[in-house]
Amino acid sequence: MSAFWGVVRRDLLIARRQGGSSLLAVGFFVVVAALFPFAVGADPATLRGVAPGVIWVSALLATLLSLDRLFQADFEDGSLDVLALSPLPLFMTVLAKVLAHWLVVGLPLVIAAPLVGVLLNLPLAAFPVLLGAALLGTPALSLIGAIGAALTAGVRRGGVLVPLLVLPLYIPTLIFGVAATAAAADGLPVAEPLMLLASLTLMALVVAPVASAGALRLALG
Amino acid sequence: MGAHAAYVWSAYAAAGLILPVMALASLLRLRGALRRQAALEADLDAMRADGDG
Amino acid sequence: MSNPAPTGLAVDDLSCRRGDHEVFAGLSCGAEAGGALVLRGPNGAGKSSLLRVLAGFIPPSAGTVRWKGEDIGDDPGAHRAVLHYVGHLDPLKPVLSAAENLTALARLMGGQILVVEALERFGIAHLRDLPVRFLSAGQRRRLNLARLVATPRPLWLLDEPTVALDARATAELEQLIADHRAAGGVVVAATHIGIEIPGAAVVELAGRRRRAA
Amino acid sequence: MTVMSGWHRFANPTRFSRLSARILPWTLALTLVLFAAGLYLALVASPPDARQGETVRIMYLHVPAAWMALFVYVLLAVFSGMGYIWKHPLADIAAKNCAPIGAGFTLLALVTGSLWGAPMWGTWWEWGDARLTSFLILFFLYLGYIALWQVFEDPEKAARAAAILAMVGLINIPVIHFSVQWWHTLHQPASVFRAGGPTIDSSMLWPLFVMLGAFKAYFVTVLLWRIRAEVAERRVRALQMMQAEA
Repeated sequence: MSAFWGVVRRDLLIARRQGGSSLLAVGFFVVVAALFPFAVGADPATLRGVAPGVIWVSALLATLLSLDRLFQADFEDGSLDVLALSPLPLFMTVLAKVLAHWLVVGLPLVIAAPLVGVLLNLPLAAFPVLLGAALLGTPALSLIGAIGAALTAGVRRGGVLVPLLVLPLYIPTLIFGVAATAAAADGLPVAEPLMLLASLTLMALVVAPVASAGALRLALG
Repeated sequence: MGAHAAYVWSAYAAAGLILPVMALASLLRLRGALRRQAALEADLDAMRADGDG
Repeated sequence: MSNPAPTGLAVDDLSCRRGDHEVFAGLSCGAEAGGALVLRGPNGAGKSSLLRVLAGFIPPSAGTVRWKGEDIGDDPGAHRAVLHYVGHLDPLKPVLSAAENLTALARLMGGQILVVEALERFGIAHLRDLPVRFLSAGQRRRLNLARLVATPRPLWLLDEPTVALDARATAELEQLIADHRAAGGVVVAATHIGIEIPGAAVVELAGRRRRAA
Repeated sequence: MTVMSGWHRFANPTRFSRLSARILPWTLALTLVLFAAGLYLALVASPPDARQGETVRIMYLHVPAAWMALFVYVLLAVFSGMGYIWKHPLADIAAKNCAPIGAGFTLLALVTGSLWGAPMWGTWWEWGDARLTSFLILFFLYLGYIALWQVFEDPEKAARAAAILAMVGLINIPVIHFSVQWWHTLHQPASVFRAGGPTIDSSMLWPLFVMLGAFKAYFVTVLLWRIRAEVAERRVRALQMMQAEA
């Protein structure tokens, strides 16, 4: 297992040294969310209504933006060959890289979500559920995103394709994430959407590493 | 009733557009590919005929 | 041709396709433990492709590659653990220091990690804490090659290892290869510039003249 | 596996061309006959619905199109799987050429679906209808699949990448449909437009089956044309390469 944590620590060290990737993701997340009051009007009632949806769409786009760094950098400098020679099976290496990506991008988004909630007049009652749902949902965004990133890793200008490949697969996570947050805002029961969100993430945990590993082998060959 | 008929006709018009266009496009693609293939086969045979083969 | 040696690498009637054109076909060669193969041929002749097939990155379109008698396709996990593959690119992160890069690479490969010895062997121990973006191409190449020492593995696949190396570093590499072979390792190297690998079997790869079957 | 060995007999393209050349005239004739009969039954020989009136005739287009849209995606995922596992070039070519036809069917299903529902919903695009929304997402899956084929130069890699996407997509189709359905009941508990549509009495079954048959025959015909075109195009590329070599 030390090879697994080796990959995680390596990616975290690189991200920390390069700096900015978390800041970039959170910054983008807040900016996109802050656009909506100009678009739908600043009336607190309307904002309150769209807040859950805007928070989740902005978080989803922020994750999408950060995906091309997941495998492209390692493909370009030949590190992918080294990763493929590690005793760790490729899908575990993918899992380790996704975990590192989530810690660098996903977690900061979760932490910043309440801030955006305040911006959009989300009722205070919804904040705990927003955090819970974000913790459950953002890993699925990183995992499903990894499939798109791996499929286009070895391809010139492949990154342009990732949103088209990945966004349709994000829709279930978006639906249940927003539903849980909106239910909490209205004081309705949240158990069902949260459980469904968790089951999606578990499914992604099983499917995404295997699919991504298969796709990375193309970039190697 | 008349208003509904407009919906029906536009639905069938849509089908009458999408399906034939898709079929035609595929047919033209096939014809073009077969013609290009035939031309190239001819060139290669010609080259083989006069070249040392 | 040396018969397939159970103690080393045996390539039997190997062919490789990339996309819809064939890179090479019907290739047979081998090297017992302590032996070496030098790949010669013009660019695009398939030297790199052959090395990537031997590394298991590309599945052969025909023929077999055996390491110690076992077909490398049978247990890719096991085969991964026996080889080093050093390609054209140096898998080094500019933001990390030389020691950090080497440690990360060694930890990825698992097993023993001899970072200090590796740096010293390549005479770049004094650069250990310098971020790699300050290193010259030659120094980066030596750092990349240092992983051969940092995590000892029997089979070395080297693609143009002497690129960006000066005469002294090339001599060090030759000595390293000789020591590795003496210890029973096998080295397969694709090279242009003159590197002395005494007693190595030469494999000549023709250019793109070969046509798809 | 008899199916597989049977399939292998059609493996090499020339045998496929000979076979497809033999059955194509039949499938084309069948398509034209079935569409003629279907249109007659749908537009002339069947009664308007008691409640919906004439717009029920759109169902004879929408249901077959929607069914084929889903059927073709499953088929292309199966072909992709066969190509991925048994490295079967013809399966890859078939999967690649299913996609545009499937996308066409999905587009037709979306257009006819909104035309069918419009009188009731009062809008052209009713997000509330779970089925229609699922087909919009299925359309995106088709676009992604088609686009992925374009970005690879090497056809073998393109086939394997597209196969992975198709299989992931296939797993997600029920998940997406369930989520959209769940989301739909969230917003509109009582929906008049039930997924299955009004109960269909027997007089309407005939046009539906005939039209479905017409769509299937159409699909086989166009797919065979496209596969023959792709086989010829790959032959052309091989010949061009030979020319460059000679």
